[in-house]
Amino acid sequence: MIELIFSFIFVPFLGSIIIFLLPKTRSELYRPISIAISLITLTNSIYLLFSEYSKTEFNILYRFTWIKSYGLEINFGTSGMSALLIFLTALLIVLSLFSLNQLHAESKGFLGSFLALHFAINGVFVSGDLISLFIFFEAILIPMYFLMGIWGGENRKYATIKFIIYTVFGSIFIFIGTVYVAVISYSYNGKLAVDFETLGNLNLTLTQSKVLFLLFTFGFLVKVPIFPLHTWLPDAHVEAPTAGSIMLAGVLLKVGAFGILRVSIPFFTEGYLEYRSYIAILSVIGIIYGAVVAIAQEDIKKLIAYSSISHMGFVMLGISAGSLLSLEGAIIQIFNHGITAAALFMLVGFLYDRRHTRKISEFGGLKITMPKYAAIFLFTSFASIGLPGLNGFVGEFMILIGSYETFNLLSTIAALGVVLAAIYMLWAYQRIFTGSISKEENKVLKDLNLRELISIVPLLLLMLLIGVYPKLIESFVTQDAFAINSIIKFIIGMK
Amino acid sequence: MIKFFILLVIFLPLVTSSILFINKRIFNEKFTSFVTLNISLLTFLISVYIFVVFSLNNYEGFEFKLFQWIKLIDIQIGFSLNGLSGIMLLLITSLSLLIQLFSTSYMSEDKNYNSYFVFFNFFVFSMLFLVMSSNFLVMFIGWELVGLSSYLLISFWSEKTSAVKAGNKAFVINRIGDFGFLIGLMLIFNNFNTFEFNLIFSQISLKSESTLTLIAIFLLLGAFGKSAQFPLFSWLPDAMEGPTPASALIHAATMVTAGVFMLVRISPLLQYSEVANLIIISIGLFTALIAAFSAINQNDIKKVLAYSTISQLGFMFIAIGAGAYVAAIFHLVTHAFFKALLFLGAGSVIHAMHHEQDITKMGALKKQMPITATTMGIGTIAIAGIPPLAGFWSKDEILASVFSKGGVYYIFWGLALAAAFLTAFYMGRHWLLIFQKENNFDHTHVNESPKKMLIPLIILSVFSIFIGFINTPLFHGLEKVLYQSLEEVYVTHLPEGFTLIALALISIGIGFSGLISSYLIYSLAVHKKLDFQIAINFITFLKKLSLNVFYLNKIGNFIFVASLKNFTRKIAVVVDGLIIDGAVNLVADTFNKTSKLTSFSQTGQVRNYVMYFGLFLVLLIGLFIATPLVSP
Amino acid sequence: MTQKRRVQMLEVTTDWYLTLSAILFSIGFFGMMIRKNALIMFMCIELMLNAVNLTFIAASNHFGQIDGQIAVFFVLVVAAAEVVVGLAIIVSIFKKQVSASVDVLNISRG
Amino acid sequence: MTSISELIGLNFVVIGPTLTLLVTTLILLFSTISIRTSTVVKKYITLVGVFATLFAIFLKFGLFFSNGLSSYFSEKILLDEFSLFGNLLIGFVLIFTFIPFWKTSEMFSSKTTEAIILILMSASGFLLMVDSENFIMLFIGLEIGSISLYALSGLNRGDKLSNEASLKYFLLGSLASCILIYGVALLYVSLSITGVYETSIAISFIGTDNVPLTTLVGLIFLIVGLLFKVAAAPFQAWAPDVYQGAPTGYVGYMASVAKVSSFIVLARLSAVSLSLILDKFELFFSAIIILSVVLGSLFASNQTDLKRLLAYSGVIQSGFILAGISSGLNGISASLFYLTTYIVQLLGVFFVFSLISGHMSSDFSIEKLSGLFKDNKLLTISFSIFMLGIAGLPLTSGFVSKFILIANLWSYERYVIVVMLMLSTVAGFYFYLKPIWTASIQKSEILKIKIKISLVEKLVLLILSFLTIFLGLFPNGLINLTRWVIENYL
Amino acid sequence: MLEILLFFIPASLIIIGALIVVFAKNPVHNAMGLVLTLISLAIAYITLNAPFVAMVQMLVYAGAVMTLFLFVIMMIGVDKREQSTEKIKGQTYLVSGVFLILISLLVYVAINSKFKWSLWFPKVDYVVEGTPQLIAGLLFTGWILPFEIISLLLIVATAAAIALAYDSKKKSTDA
Repeated sequence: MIELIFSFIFVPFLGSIIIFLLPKTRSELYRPISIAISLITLTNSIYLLFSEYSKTEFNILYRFTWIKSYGLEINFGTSGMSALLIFLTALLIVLSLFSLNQLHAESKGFLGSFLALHFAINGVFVSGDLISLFIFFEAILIPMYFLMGIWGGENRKYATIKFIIYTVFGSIFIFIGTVYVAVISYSYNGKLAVDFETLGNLNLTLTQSKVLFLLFTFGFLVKVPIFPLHTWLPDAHVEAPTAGSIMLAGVLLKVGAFGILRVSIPFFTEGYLEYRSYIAILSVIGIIYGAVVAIAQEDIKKLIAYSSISHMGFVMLGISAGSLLSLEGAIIQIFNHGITAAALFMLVGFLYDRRHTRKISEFGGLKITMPKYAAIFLFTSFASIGLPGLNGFVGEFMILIGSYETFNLLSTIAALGVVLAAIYMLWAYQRIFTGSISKEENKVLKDLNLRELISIVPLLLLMLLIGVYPKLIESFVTQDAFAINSIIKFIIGMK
Repeated sequence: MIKFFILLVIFLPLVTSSILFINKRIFNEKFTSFVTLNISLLTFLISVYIFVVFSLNNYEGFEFKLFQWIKLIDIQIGFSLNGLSGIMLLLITSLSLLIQLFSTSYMSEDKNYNSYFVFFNFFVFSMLFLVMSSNFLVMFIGWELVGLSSYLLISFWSEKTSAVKAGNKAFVINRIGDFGFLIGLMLIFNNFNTFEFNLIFSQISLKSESTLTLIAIFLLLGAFGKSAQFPLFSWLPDAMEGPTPASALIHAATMVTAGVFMLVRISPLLQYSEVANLIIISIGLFTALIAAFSAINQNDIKKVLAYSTISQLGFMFIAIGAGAYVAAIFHLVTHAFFKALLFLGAGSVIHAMHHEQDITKMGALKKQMPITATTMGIGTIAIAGIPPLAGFWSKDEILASVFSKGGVYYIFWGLALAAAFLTAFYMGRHWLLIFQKENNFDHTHVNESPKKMLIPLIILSVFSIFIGFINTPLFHGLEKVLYQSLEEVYVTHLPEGFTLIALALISIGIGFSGLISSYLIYSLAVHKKLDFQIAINFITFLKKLSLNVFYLNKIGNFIFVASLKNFTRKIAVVVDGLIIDGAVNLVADTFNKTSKLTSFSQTGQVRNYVMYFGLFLVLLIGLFIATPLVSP
Repeated sequence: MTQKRRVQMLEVTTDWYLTLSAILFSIGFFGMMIRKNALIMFMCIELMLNAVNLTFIAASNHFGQIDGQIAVFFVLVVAAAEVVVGLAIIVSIFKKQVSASVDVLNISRG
Repeated sequence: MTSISELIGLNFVVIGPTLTLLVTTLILLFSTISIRTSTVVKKYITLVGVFATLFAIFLKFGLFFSNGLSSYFSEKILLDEFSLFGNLLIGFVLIFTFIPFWKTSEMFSSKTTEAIILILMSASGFLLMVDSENFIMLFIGLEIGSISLYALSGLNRGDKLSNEASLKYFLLGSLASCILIYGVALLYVSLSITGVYETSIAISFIGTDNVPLTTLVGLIFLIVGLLFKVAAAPFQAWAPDVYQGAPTGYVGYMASVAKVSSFIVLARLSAVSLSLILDKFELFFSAIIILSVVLGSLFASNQTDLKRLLAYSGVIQSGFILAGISSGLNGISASLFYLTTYIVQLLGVFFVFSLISGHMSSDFSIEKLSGLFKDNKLLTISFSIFMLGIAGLPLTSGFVSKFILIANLWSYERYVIVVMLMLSTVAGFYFYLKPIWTASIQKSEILKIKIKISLVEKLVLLILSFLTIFLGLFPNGLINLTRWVIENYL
Repeated sequence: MLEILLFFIPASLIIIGALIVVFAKNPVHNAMGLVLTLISLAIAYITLNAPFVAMVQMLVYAGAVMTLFLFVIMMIGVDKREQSTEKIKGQTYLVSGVFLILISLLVYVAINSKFKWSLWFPKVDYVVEGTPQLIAGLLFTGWILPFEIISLLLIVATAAAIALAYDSKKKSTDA
């Protein structure tokens, strides 16, 4: 089993090294090789999904003494949630490798750093202690820096620096929190042990857990991002290359929520109970605000970015509500939004490859020239609107139903986001695809080719499958949700 | 066995649409129509079989689960067969069959012929899904799917921006309704911990009325959205941008009645909440009046019908509000038939006039297209409520049951009568302007539509003559069917004996007077002969008012469309750009400015450095000496 | 009596020498800050080193040890070595711009 | 009847490294003055000398393990963990300083001899400084080191910047050593002692409460003199100008060796001399740390010259290291780890610079990096690794050192310091990423000559970047070493 | 009384010399001021029972070092007098402030430590004359290592001076 866990970290890492070592002349080999490598990870992750570890709450499978004299360990483990997210990552990596346009597909650096990104993200999901979590959390930045910096848009420097600084600023709080909790655990058991089992057994005072919760949660919320801390997201999305924004929207935003579920709530529950209502308020503001701002956007990517803010608001609402149903819904929503947002960005990327613009006003009537594309886009938009029978509905429905008992007013307001989502998505669809073709360039656009279809269709199937039969992924998240919820219940009971 | 058949009925249309969707290329129009017609015929037959079986074990409803949807809270995908759903089943399948038959020739020269039927069958599927649902979640899913398919069909001609706009409008307004429905679901789940209708209804008596009222009100919002009641009705007239047969099925017969269906389905819950009933009846009445009044001066052949649909739906809501659930369903059924008839007739007229929809440009068509004229005439009479046609029975039953509630309901009854009168009036106008009124357009090129169109018209007209007899005061067929599903509901019953006769006579009179007055005005133009100057301004004012639907659309547009755009743009630019992001950038800029200022101190003058050296040395020693004072 | 006290008062203690060296040191520092001629700044450094020497000598006298005086030796040698290098630097600079003023040496800054 | 030599404690193994360096220097001197030896021969002489020095250092280890903590030459030379650690670091620095000569010996054959001599001598001086138990001894060692550094920074005589650098460095440096020796004098005058251990003994003898003010001020002067050498704010003013002016090939050596020796001495001071009265100095040190990180970040964030940028980042790093040193023994061990990792990165960065823009060039503007990635991948990657290491990104040694340091500081409850350090880290990402951007992403406007790298230099680059990564992944050994340094004092 | 004179005369001379060094415009005068300071320091050393150090001071400083200084002054040229106006902004005020604080601080420190002495390290009542014998004795036993290392320092100084000032190559490169 442990080999499997390691394979998630090392296969992409070695892969990226291999890519870097390939000869410059054989640039046509880059894409196949990297796809092959990431397919290995994908198969492994599917195997993990079917293994017994995907039905359990988190448990550490491997311990590795890192710094003896300080008693620091590096731990790896997995849980249903991790397995699901690892699968999501692997899938998105493979598909976005398919979807790459020629320019990116023949660039060593791009593919190499893409696989490095895969390595870092997997590391976050399998890490079993705060140190490794932080290390991988930060390591994500390096490949993203190059992906955005080298292959980004015109204004990429500003966006990249902003992204990096924002995230580093957030993670500084995580860092201080890690140090703090490490010192506390030193006072308990004489070593700076911060693995998740030790943390579970620390009995912190109220103030300690409050402070720690705030430190960690702030750091993660920057990544989510929650309402006032979101401004890095639109810039980053707009400037990043397509594959970059696919990973950004599909997985990186989830890392924040993942961290909160994995660290902040289980270990600092008193603090969580203290402050969750504020988080809930912020996330509801985010839901409405993101949708409202999305309506006004002229740039397709920006629009989707703001819609991501709105959808992640649902996730945070579910997390802060903390009921069994809402937690499960939140995790499911994490997965679903990963798929939907990734698909949307992929589609925008296809359009961008053809027209090299993302301005909505540049298009119109595309349904005539590229009907397949239009149909797929409509399908995906309905998935993201949250139409029953598609995946977007499941998570949001569970979250709303589940969070009602905790925050009845807030969840009622949050339901409004469903309406707004319909407004901005359909309006965008109307402006891009319907009506008669106004611009000359749009008359000659080609419809999706086979490669692009291959890279988008699995996502569509997944959307439909999950929408019709959500039990499929529910089984993976139940245990985690149950574990977290039982801790919350226990703490409430103690009070 | 029956379970299998039910599943078959529900999913056959989906199969059809997916077959047609998958191989667009291979199938030509003939094959498409072959597939869709045969499968829908099959569906119809199966549903008839189901209904027969159902009626044989005297309307004993039953339900079954398909599979578990979410394990945690045990939400099942399940379906149920009872009187209500049985009736709807028959209604939907039969109408869809007829209308598809009509469409095969109506849409024949359309280039997206195939995908039209894809959407159409998908709609049928989702509607059946909705009506056969055995719990709220399934109903909600069907509810949304119906909205989706109506969106698809309205914006079918997507090159027309107006069509797409109408589609968006329909979807968004429906979404506003669904928002209410969703909150209703949240309330229901947190009060009952289940979505199953039976479990909920069984424990209703334990809950306080306020809770039930709250739930009912939020569900009502959904019903209003779907059934185009007062605040949320403006999408239906715009929806006429879609193909006419689609309008016939969706925006006349079936989908818009989903709200009524839903309210009747939750009637066990509804009956406990006085407030909800009052809201329903008053909104229904108001809608009925407004819509009827606005229908008078519409010139688009389909818009008139749209408004009349709205007002008829208003009647159904009145019935529900009055607790006459059977009457509501009865009117639903009858209305479905004659409204479908009218729409199809309009369709054939439009087809004959080569997509000319302005009725003032028509007139005296009854020579060119006699069959269409007669069938539409039947429809008109039926909706006007002239015995023995269908409309009379249902409408009369509604009015009677409202009357029988007594008290404040007398007023409602009076207003309802007024609405009935207006109905008869504008329908008469409609028919006359199209077929009767002589004017100087030459319609020589116009000629009768092909058989494929006429057959459905004839069948439907037959239905709209006789369907009324399923539930006369003498023979309560419908009540028997619905008995089991409305078991624990108190249904308002008709008054007995003389009152009933009197009410019947009154309503008949109303119907006749409406038709006659329309005949006087629009055919003989009496008002020209005897001129009453006094009222002329008032009348023009009324005309304007009804033409613009009390300016409700304009106001709505102003508030919800124009101002929403400006508002969002302001938010995006000011709040997001300037305030939030500005704050972030401000920090960065201050840092940069400070660093620039600081770096001036690095003058490169060595004596300066020496001076810093001394200065800080002194300061530090001072600080050090001060340490005991500073730190405790 | 009073005389005695005055004598008592005016007994030369080590503080006096320390004060003297402190003043000398400060003057040297002061000079380094105000003079522009590298050479003279350099002399000021010499002054400061001598202040240090004075302290050492006074201390060794106070404690009756020799170590202080030996320390002076080393300081002295260091001073000499510094003189050598410093003068070499000044000369090599003077070859380029014919002035020993340090104020013109501000190319690298910011 | 013990011989006088035993009485004094004559022992040549203790000063072995210094002697070997001295011998090497003399051989080089004579070989250059008398017979015109080819540069290759010089190179080999140097190399042999350096490795002999390393050998001598290992001999010292042997001596230490036999004798334990001991002082020689009648309390002038000390043999303890700090001195051994310092020796090791200086030996490391020496090795990685002499590699550049492989490339440049042909170009600058006239200068190299002097440079080599100066470097070797300064190394011997700093070795003495690290070893010295007596403050006057320390002063002499410091002077030997600094004087040769003054000359080294002015070695590029054709360049105005270089002259200016040497003069500034000289004037300020000698001022600093004046202050240092004045501090020693005050110490002597107040307690009649000039030794590291004597000080602690005397303080414990008279009690921490009534330590004379003169002593404390003397100690402060002493510390300030050392702080000047490590370029901690507010005594950092010289550093950027000197780094900018000095020949690029030597800046790495100048910076690292001065930092190493001064920090080792500071560490020993706080571990031994000040151990009893460390709390008295807390505010003083805190002020210096905060000034260092704040001023350093502010200055660094709008630099266009990379050598200046590195100087200011050095200021920040000094703040970090000082934070550990000033807070206690565990902090000291953390700081030593930090110091080591930082030295590796610093040497690496300056090696990259010297490879890019010649060995004797003075200023190094950021444009020189533009389009480097196209030109030379290895250089760019290793440069990025070093920079990220200094910035403290995980998977590099910088992160581990920061983490351990912060953890220790937190356990010492110096929260304000921790917050300031962290903020400076955030700012650091801003200005460390800029050169990486220029090197790896920006396209170059001016086309420049292809950079050719010899095998040895490739090897050095690889070793240094490997070390940066390796210490980030498996820091265990080095941390154990640093723990061992402070173990006996706990 | 005598010892007071023996303190004050050299002290005042030292200060005067120092002030000349700082304030005189002509480099030669500065040098002379320095000489004055050094010589009077030597006198002070003698009064502090350090005759040998005084001798060395005379020889090395007033002799060798000052000669070097004068040599360089001659080389640079006396005639160029530096302009006395202060160009750097705010330097004057800060300098004077720093100067005053520094001097008062140091003097305070010097005076302040008196009572500590009287407590812990009272002035010894015997006198140790810093004769060559004594010094040599210490230099060649306890201080042997520094004494040897000093030579290294001198070599460094020489090498540095050569490295900085000796340039035969430069001319060739110029030409």
